[in-house]
Amino acid sequence: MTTIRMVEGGTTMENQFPIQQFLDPQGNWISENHQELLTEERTKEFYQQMIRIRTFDRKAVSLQRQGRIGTYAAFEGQEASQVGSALALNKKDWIFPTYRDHGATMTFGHSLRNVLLFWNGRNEGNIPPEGLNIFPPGIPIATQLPHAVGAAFAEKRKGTKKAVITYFGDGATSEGDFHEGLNFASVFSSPVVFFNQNNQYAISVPMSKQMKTKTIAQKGLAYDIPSVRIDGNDVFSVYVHTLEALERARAGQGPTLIEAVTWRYGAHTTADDPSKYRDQQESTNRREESDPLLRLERCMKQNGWFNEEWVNKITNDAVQEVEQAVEEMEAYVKPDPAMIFDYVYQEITPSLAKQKKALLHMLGGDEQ
Amino acid sequence: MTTIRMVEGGTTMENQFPIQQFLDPQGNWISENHQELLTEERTKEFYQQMIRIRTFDRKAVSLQRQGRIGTYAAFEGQEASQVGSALALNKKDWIFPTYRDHGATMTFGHSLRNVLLFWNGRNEGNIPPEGLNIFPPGIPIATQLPHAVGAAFAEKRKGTKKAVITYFGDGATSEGDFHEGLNFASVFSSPVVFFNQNNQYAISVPMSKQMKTKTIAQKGLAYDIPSVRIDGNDVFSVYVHTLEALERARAGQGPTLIEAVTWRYGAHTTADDPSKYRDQQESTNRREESDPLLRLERCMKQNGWFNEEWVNKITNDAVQEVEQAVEEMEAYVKPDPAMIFDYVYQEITPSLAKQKKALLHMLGGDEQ
Amino acid sequence: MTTTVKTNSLTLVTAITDALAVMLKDDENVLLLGEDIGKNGGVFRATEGLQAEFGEDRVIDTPLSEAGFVGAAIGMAANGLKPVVEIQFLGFIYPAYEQLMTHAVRLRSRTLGHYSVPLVIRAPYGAGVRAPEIHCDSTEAIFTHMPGMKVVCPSNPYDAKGLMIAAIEDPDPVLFLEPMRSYRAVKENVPEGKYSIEIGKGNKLVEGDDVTIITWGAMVPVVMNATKRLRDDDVSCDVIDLRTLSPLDEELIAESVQKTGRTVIVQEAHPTSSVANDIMSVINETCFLYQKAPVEKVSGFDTPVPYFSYEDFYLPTPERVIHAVTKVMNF
Amino acid sequence: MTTTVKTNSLTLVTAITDALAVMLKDDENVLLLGEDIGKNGGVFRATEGLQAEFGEDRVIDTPLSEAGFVGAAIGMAANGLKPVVEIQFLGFIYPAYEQLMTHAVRLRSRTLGHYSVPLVIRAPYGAGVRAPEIHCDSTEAIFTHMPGMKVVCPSNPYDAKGLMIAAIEDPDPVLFLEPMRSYRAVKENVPEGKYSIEIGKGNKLVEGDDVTIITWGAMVPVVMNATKRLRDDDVSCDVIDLRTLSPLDEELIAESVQKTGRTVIVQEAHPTSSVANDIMSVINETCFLYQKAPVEKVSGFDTPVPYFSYEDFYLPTPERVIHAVTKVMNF
Ligand SMILES: Cc1ncc(C[n+]2csc(CCOP(=O)(O)OP(=O)(O)O)c2C)c(N)n1
Ligand SMILES: Cc1ncc(C[n+]2csc(CCOP(=O)(O)OP(=O)(O)O)c2C)c(N)n1
Ligand SMILES: [Mg+2]
Ligand SMILES: [Mg+2]
Repeated sequence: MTTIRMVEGGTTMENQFPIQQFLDPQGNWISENHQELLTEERTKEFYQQMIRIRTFDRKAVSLQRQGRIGTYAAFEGQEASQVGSALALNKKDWIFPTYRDHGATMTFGHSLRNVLLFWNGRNEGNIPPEGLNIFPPGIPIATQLPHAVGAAFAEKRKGTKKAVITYFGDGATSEGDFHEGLNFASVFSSPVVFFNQNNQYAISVPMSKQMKTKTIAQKGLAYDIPSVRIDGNDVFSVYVHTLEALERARAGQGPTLIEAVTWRYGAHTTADDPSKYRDQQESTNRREESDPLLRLERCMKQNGWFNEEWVNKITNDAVQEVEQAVEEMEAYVKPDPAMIFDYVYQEITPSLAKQKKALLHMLGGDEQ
Repeated sequence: MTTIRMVEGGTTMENQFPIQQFLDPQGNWISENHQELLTEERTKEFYQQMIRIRTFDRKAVSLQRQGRIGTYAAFEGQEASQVGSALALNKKDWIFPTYRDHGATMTFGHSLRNVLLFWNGRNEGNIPPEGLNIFPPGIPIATQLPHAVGAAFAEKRKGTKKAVITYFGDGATSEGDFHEGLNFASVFSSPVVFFNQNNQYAISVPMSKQMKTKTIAQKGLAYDIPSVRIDGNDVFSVYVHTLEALERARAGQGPTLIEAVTWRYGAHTTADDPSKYRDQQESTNRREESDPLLRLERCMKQNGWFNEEWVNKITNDAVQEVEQAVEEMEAYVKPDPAMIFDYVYQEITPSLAKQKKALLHMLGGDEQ
Repeated sequence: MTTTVKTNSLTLVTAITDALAVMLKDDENVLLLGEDIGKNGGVFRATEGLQAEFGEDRVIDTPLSEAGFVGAAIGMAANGLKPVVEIQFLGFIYPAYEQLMTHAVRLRSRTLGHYSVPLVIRAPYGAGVRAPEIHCDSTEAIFTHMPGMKVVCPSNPYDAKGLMIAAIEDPDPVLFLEPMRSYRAVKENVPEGKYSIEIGKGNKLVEGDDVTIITWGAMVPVVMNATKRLRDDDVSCDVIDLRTLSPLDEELIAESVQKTGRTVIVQEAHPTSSVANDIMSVINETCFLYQKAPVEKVSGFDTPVPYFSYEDFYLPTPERVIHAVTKVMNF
Repeated sequence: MTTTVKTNSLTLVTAITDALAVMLKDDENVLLLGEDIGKNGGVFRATEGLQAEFGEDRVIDTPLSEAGFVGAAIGMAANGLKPVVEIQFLGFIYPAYEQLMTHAVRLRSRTLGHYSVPLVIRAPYGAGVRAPEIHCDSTEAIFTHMPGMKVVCPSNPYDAKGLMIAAIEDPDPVLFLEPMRSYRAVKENVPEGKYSIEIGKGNKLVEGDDVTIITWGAMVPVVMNATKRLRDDDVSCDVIDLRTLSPLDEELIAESVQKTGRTVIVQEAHPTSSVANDIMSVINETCFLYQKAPVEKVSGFDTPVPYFSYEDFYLPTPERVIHAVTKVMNF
């Protein structure tokens, strides 16, 4: 029987969604667009933020090793994606992050102490600084996407120009909440940016086992959502495309899907052993090849903006800031058992009040 | 800021997925392909099946009006989609239908009596005839898709050439189970055909409120699943494309998504009043324009195959068969309370046995 | 000075429509979301006319995706809106179970009150209307087991309106269960305008001394029927309509059982891990020395709610209630 | 003639791995599905080495979609396979709640046994290991409220292997709960090869006359610790490890409580609509005239399982158990 043509996405999609890159791994500007962005000031701002969050990230890993915080999810390797996207936001916008996106929330203005408190099993850490709209990290995969869509829906309804960004990984695209969130946003043209960090692994599961497609950007086609695939280790590409997506949102043009192709150099979390499922040599190679910080260093050197002292200074500043946050985290008031009862409802129920009383009495009884 | 090109599906998709039609509404063959299929025998076979299931469908509606069965979901208008796809199956294949696809299951060989029993609140109606793999109708929308994918996965693993077809509507595409089912099937290249009947409404919700896209076929692009949009009222197009999708499945080429564009002429169910949300005049017009049975009549007339007596005969045969099924359904043994306890587990649990005993005692006590 | 309140004769379902209209007028942040609630006015007509009156941006037809629109409603609620979401039937809420369990009920405690979720989920539920399978579930208990959720269920038009208004004004998520079987069972005069019934408070329907009967929702008329017949046998029943399933009105339960010493609980749900067992736990804790007989449960069974030709076997009947009362009386 | 059975010294988690290996060998239709269970061997190493031994088509990494792969597993089970699905943590099962509630547990009754779902869902669960939020839920009761589901929970390596083999051989869906906290707590000698422990039967751990303590899973060591200390005060406890939460071993419970007349139930879950209340219901029905004191519950609270810096406040402790036993003794 002669074959009826069936339109197939397949191989053509990688060409339909070429990886958008401005700055190549050697630090050369390779695009005709936005040359104007490549200034010493902006480059240094990007670099300083990346140094800052990487300093935090590495410190957190060592705190976990010392048992000073709990299981921790490091983002090392994804700094360009998180810094570039977060710096594109307005202060009044909303962020809906996952457990791996505190690089973005800290860049946006989250309290380092609170981020550490969160990783130390303190929900106090979920409270954002005054005036910043930062949702607590989504732990169940992809569940934050519908929340972001709803918050965006609300902003549109209120007639504000606030936009929403939500972060999620490659694995998250397999969940129903990804699909339902994107469909809802496209139907109601909600001002939201779906920022996917495709680090190519969901814990041990490589992208090839997660989906048949070679790109995540193409999934936007199912919703008529404009999509773009970018180099997630090129902070300029991340910044520009996020800015544009945010502008589309503010202009009432609805949602955008950004696939930022990146890589995590380390383990999924401090509880994970990547050598079980991948050759960490690859991470080492990728680091030399396309580390987002190295790339900026090369760029700065080529443009004569690189300055050893300045680098040392911002590095020391970052270390100071992080150390300060660690001290504050560790000096933080110790957990009060009453707290687990006092925020279940705005007003405690009679039976909860009884349970609280009984526990406090027990603890009093046992401790004094 | 100059705009970065973002690949957008949008308007281009209707052109990428043109509606495949062989037989136009006037009954003219308009394709170069598969002319050989247009024989008197096959045309009459299609027509007879459609008469048969339409006869059943109308009878069921009137049975509901008379209170002889419960709420009923009519498929009138979708006969070509259900007959064309079901006739493409092998007898050993699997069907995973919804509540509106008994036109397909009856064509495949389901017992008319059992279908009526189902609509009369008897789970006995879910038992398929010996040797046929017919799953009970999926009531929660889209939940049957993962089941179909799993059954297909199992056939592949057993190394059989059996394929699976699952039916679902336009509204079903909004559910997470649609997304997760298609992704799973594409990753494992499962031998399943996703047969979508896009009748353009989910109860009262038109396609335009269900999704931003103008086609459902394009949703296959998110999974690299070959997809095609066809005229769901052209039984030849339905038959040919389903056959091909099934061949792809048997040949190890994995899943296919078929969007059959159609229309239900009546209410969503006998509990629904379509005049609340759409002008039924449109249904009347569409009926004259593109009723799948009319189309075949026109085709048969043009080819000189139309024969009044034959039509009367097959119509009477259908009426007889349906009446017979109604009698059997109404003569069916009355509900036995023990049944609600005896099939919860293969072996009843002690506490369930107690509950059963208590009820039977009560009923005995009250009735005798 | 006396004020006369106008009333309208309403059924349980039209009382809900009335409550929704009152709140849509009262607070511009209230909006309704769900499948077929717009032009169609809902499959049970609970939102009849509301889109026409308040507009498409207040009464919104959503795509067919319970997890998606419940999740979106959580984001809306956290961002200043007050969404009232209709789930077409309780049996179709399960896809949204995660959004409710991990987010709606936890956001307040996760952020120590910085964010909260003033969300109402409406769901018709229960058997007895010859509906297809899954449409008839009464799985209240999987929501009462959600810390942070409140679960209410009216049995009559007056309570339906008052509880709905209270639910919409509540700062926390409320699951509002609507007994389908009672939607149009009776009409009653319901006050116009705004009034509310406190969530967490039951209602004593009948005062009696011999036995306490605790029930709610569609089982109330079943119990009232039994109670009348029992009165002829000089058994006097203390009948409680719980109205709220979580948090339970423990005081009302205790006070009644301490008086009667005998209890019959009547519910439609599966007995295992059900609200009936929560009531037993309250009685165990508060009435041990008062009990004259074991608590009797009249309940659905630990079977799926059967197809409708079998549902009458599944549902509690006045006969089963009388049987249970007789049992505790003769213990 | 005597036969000597070889044994291996295993932890609870390695005993599960052993059981899975035994069944993968025993029945070619058994296959494992889940996230990160292949090369990675599972985040708790429960499937360590199994993919290497049995191949990628027996031990399968799925996409990250609980509803999807549980739904697919239902289709596989209905079509002749025996899927054993790992949910990475019980707190991530909620997206699959609908597939379990409306399909896995109902297919048999919907088709009068024509189709059935021999499916095992494995899920690590419970608090006490300083895991992030949602990873620590112990929401057993939302599954015991599912007619058609069986729910088991081992407390030690021997039971873990025997119950897992029984679960895989069971013709109906079984939720197999794995107390994370006990995964590596102890090692014991576990017989090689195939043996099984009957689902639905509890286990008497300690014989005593004064008070019955009923518990399961990770709470067993907490209770054993309290029991030892109580023995010094001459309180003799009858300790039951339920092992199966649905269906309950009502006989074992009744027989013990009829002997002691006093009961303490120890569980980690939220008390409202929990398994503890199901046990109370059994006691109410079978032991009314034997009870010397109200049943005491030592339980988690009706709060979300708190972030790990607070979890020690949430979890039952030996002190709380002793306090409850003292209370029922002095009633
Ligand atoms: C619903 C759900 N299932 C499983 C998990 C366990 N889990 C935590 S992270 C993770 C992988 C997520 O991968 P991806 O979305 O790519 O994000 P990444 O961790 O790579 O940043 C999994 C399976 C979870 N948190 N939620
Ligand atoms: C999960 C779920 N939500 C809601 C419903 C109620 N419902 C029954 S049919 C239907 C519309 C389905 O539309 P579509 O998928 O287009 O199929 P059609 O009825 O048009 O054949 C809805 C919302 C349901 N059955 N399941
Ligand atoms: Mg990833
Ligand atoms: Mg439709």
